[in-house]
Amino acid sequence: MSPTATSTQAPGRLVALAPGTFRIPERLGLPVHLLGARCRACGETFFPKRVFCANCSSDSLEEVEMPERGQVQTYTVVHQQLPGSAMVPPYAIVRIALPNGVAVQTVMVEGDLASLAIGDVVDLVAGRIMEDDAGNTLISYLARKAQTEKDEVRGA
Amino acid sequence: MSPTATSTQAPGRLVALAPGTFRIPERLGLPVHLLGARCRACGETFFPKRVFCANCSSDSLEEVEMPERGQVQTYTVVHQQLPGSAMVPPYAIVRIALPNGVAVQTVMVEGDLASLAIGDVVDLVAGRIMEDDAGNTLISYLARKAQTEKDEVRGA
Amino acid sequence: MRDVVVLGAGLHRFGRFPEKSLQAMGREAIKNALDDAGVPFKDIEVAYVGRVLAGMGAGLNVVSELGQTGIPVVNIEMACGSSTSAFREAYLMVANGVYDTALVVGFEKMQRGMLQIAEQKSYGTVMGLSVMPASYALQAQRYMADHGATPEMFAQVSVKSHRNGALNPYAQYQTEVTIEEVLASRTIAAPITLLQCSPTTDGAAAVVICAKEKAGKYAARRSMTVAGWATGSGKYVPKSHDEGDAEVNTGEVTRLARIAYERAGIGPEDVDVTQVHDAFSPGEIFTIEGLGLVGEGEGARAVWEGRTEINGDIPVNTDGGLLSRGHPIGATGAAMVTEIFRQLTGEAGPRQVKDGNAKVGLIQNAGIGGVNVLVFKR
Amino acid sequence: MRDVVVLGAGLHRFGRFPEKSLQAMGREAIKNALDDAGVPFKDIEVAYVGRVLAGMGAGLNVVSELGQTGIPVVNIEMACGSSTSAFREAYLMVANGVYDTALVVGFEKMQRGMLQIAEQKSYGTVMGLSVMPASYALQAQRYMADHGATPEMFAQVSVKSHRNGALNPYAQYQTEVTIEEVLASRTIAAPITLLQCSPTTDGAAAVVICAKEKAGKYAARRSMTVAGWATGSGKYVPKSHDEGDAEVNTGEVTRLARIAYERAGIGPEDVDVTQVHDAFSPGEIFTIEGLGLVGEGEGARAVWEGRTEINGDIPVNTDGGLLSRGHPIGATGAAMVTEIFRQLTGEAGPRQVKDGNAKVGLIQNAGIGGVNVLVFKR
Ligand SMILES: [Zn+2]
Ligand SMILES: [Zn+2]
Repeated sequence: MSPTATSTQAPGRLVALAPGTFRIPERLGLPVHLLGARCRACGETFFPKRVFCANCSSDSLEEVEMPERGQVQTYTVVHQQLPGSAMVPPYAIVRIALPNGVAVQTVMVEGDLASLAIGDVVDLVAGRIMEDDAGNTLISYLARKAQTEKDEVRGA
Repeated sequence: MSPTATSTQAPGRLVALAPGTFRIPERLGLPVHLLGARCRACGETFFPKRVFCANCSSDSLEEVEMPERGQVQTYTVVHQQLPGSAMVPPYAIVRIALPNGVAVQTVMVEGDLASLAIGDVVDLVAGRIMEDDAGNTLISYLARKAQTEKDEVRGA
Repeated sequence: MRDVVVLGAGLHRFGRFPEKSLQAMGREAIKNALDDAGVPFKDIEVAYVGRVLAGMGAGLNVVSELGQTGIPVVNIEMACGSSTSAFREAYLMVANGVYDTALVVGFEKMQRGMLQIAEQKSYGTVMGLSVMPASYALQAQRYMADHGATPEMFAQVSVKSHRNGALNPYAQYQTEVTIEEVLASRTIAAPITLLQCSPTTDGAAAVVICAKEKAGKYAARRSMTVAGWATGSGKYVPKSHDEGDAEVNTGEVTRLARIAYERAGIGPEDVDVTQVHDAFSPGEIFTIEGLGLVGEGEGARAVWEGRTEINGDIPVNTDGGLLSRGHPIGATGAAMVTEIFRQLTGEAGPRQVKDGNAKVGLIQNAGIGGVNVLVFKR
Repeated sequence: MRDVVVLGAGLHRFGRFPEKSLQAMGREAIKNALDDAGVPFKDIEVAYVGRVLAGMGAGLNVVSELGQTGIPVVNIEMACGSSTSAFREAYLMVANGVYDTALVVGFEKMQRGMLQIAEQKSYGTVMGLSVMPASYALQAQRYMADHGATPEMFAQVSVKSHRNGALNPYAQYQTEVTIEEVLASRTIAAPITLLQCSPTTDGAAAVVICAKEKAGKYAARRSMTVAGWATGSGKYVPKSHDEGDAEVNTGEVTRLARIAYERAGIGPEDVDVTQVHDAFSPGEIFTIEGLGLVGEGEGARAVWEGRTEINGDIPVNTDGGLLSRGHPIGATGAAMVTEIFRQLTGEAGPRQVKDGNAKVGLIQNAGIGGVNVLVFKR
């Protein structure tokens, strides 16, 4: 089972599972703009951030926000429990091509795995992953199919 | 505290901690002849056994018994508890030169560490190390100062 | 650089040997390789050892089983590509005259269960992303969409692999499987099922190499020459045209294969037999494309049509590959060299390709950290 | 073989950095070395990485922080001697024309507590024999009996080491200690007390090397040339005249030092500054004898008389050595090269030996699996 992005049970403070990868939204389900880096020397953009540019090794990079919407480049449905993982199979891993050329890999929020397809438009939204020992809610960015009639994520 | 070689509390079967290094004696405290290997090609002797000769790489080796008596080549008194070890500091590690040229490193049986000296004549005797889960007594070869008046080991 | 020849190779059977020490397994492989080469251990001037999970100093612990001659023992690690890395380093040293005769060893005792690529508590683990076959599966899904391939075609890689393994007395799996069995086995990461994943394996492999100009004294029955090599890690492609991770990155394979072909003075059409890194079934399909043995998008169909079978025109993983011979990560690359040696010397028995007339052999072996390509000629 | 020069070197401070990643530490050391050398990362053609405890593919994980140029990243392991092994491999490749410019990196994050050399449940552990300083202690006890040395002389190694560390802003310990403090610290294995044991350390070190004929374009301010090398493992001495284990085996050091001196065309009397493997205090005493810097049995007295001090005639471990600079096992060797570079280029500041006129530097670095000796000339 994939995690949900709309769970009301978020008892503790929202804390990023991977600190610094995005700004913490007010509540679960909201879109997240991933925080990457853009090389001032060659213009390449990276996520996650880098200290030196992968392309030209410059250390002059600035923080940039990634678009929150992209397209599914490819996906797979995982049926094997990874020891230590908060994800319970079956769940889908997707690779999302963002309009700025960056590819992001993450997990789909709970939904119909069967209808998932290459080319689907998806949004990156904040979802609950697990609680930490201090009672905080650890969150990360998850992929959710964009709503065609009404984009609830944007309308929220 | 070093282990004792004369403990009466040996409830289970005697089993070698390092199987094959010596023949199990009838009881603790008896001398043990370590089982090494002699190269038929070049005559070198090894303990522990080898499949190929360290000196000439021949694979024609025969089992040979080591002398049970040797001399302390050097020693050190350990004051640090090694995690996972059955030895409780302080205990002495000794390197013993056997008359056949082989050097053996082991622990002294309980005794006066202060009087230990390079050149001391020592016997290799069976001593209790620990019990295993099946209740067997795991034993190994330990060094014990040879008795000058009456060699109790030999006289036993 | 001098010509360097492989004089002999040897294996310890791949499989599960919980009761056997690394020393015992490595000793047997080295002894087999030395005997196969007719080279006494005392003539070995250096050992390069591929191993991953064994502790500090594992190389010397194993190599010194054969004797304590004082030689350097260099431990090399590149995950699943460790012992082709060790082979390459040894080769370059001998080619450049630093040593005349070298031993290459690979060994591993694996933990049971699926290979973990990330640490517990890492982001990738908690998020369920670090599932080993997932990167292959992601590429396979896209490949199916782009090239009209089917899950059956991926499954066929494993069917062919097991058929070859059944002919290899050193393989972990020596039993054939049907395509139905492969497809019906538990799905790990779609379209990859359990029987399309390499098993956890214990094993050891060893290879003896020598400067060709110094090899005469061993009256070697036969040998093969190292003809080309290339190695590298993932190269950044501007504008984030990400080709996937190094483990299955056909972009890297293509780049490095070109270098290796050029050094060997051949092209992909000259290759008679190939060993590729099929840790998961898509590996064979992607890699034969990356190596240029078939065109882009033609790999799955080539497997399906039997072209990579022992009797096909581009035989691949004739010994069962990682999927059936097994994948003790530090030993895999040296086992690949061993099989190419058997094939190019006409000693592959029931697995022999091209009626014993194979002249060029190719190896691709990948690991976290890079890809190795090696070319051999009879 | 072509001449090979060291163009630059850099460190991440040695110490305990539980909050800092290997990537961050390695990145800083590499950046410092590249800047010191005036070589851009894109010119690096290969990286050789010494690391022991980090997981699979750690070398690439660290090196690719600087950029993804597709270079091979070769992970080398020889326990405490890993990054001199990495240096030697890189050197031989450049000397033989395989690459022109190479990066050598060493890094480690250590577990806290005494370094464990054997696995739990191993015979050596259960029997209490695998106590790391025990092998040094056994030799030290015998040495005291044979040569009339005293525990104070061993303690003096640590006093001198801490004095040098106090002059090194990259050292883990930058505070002097008195001989009374060293002797009064807890005994680990007599005569070795706690302050005579190298600490557990996190750290990283990097070195940039280049073919001398290609180095002109970097307009290097200065460089040093690799003049000699030797490496090997314990050689069996017939009739079991056991010289002890490789970690402190002066027999091995003597054998290998002779080879390195011969290759460098020098003798021990030509050496101006030396780095030796003082994982425990006896290491310095035994090794300066093994290297021939003093006669057999004269090492302890040489230390006691101050001959190995920075202003002595045979300065040793001018940066504090393993005992005070720290000993992150994979990084130690590359840090030794860094200090020799500072000394031979006259940039060692308050640690500078021989008024900046040092011309020959020597390194001995040992690990489970062997001993490395390297000779450098200005
Ligand atoms: Zn850039
Ligand atoms: Zn022999």
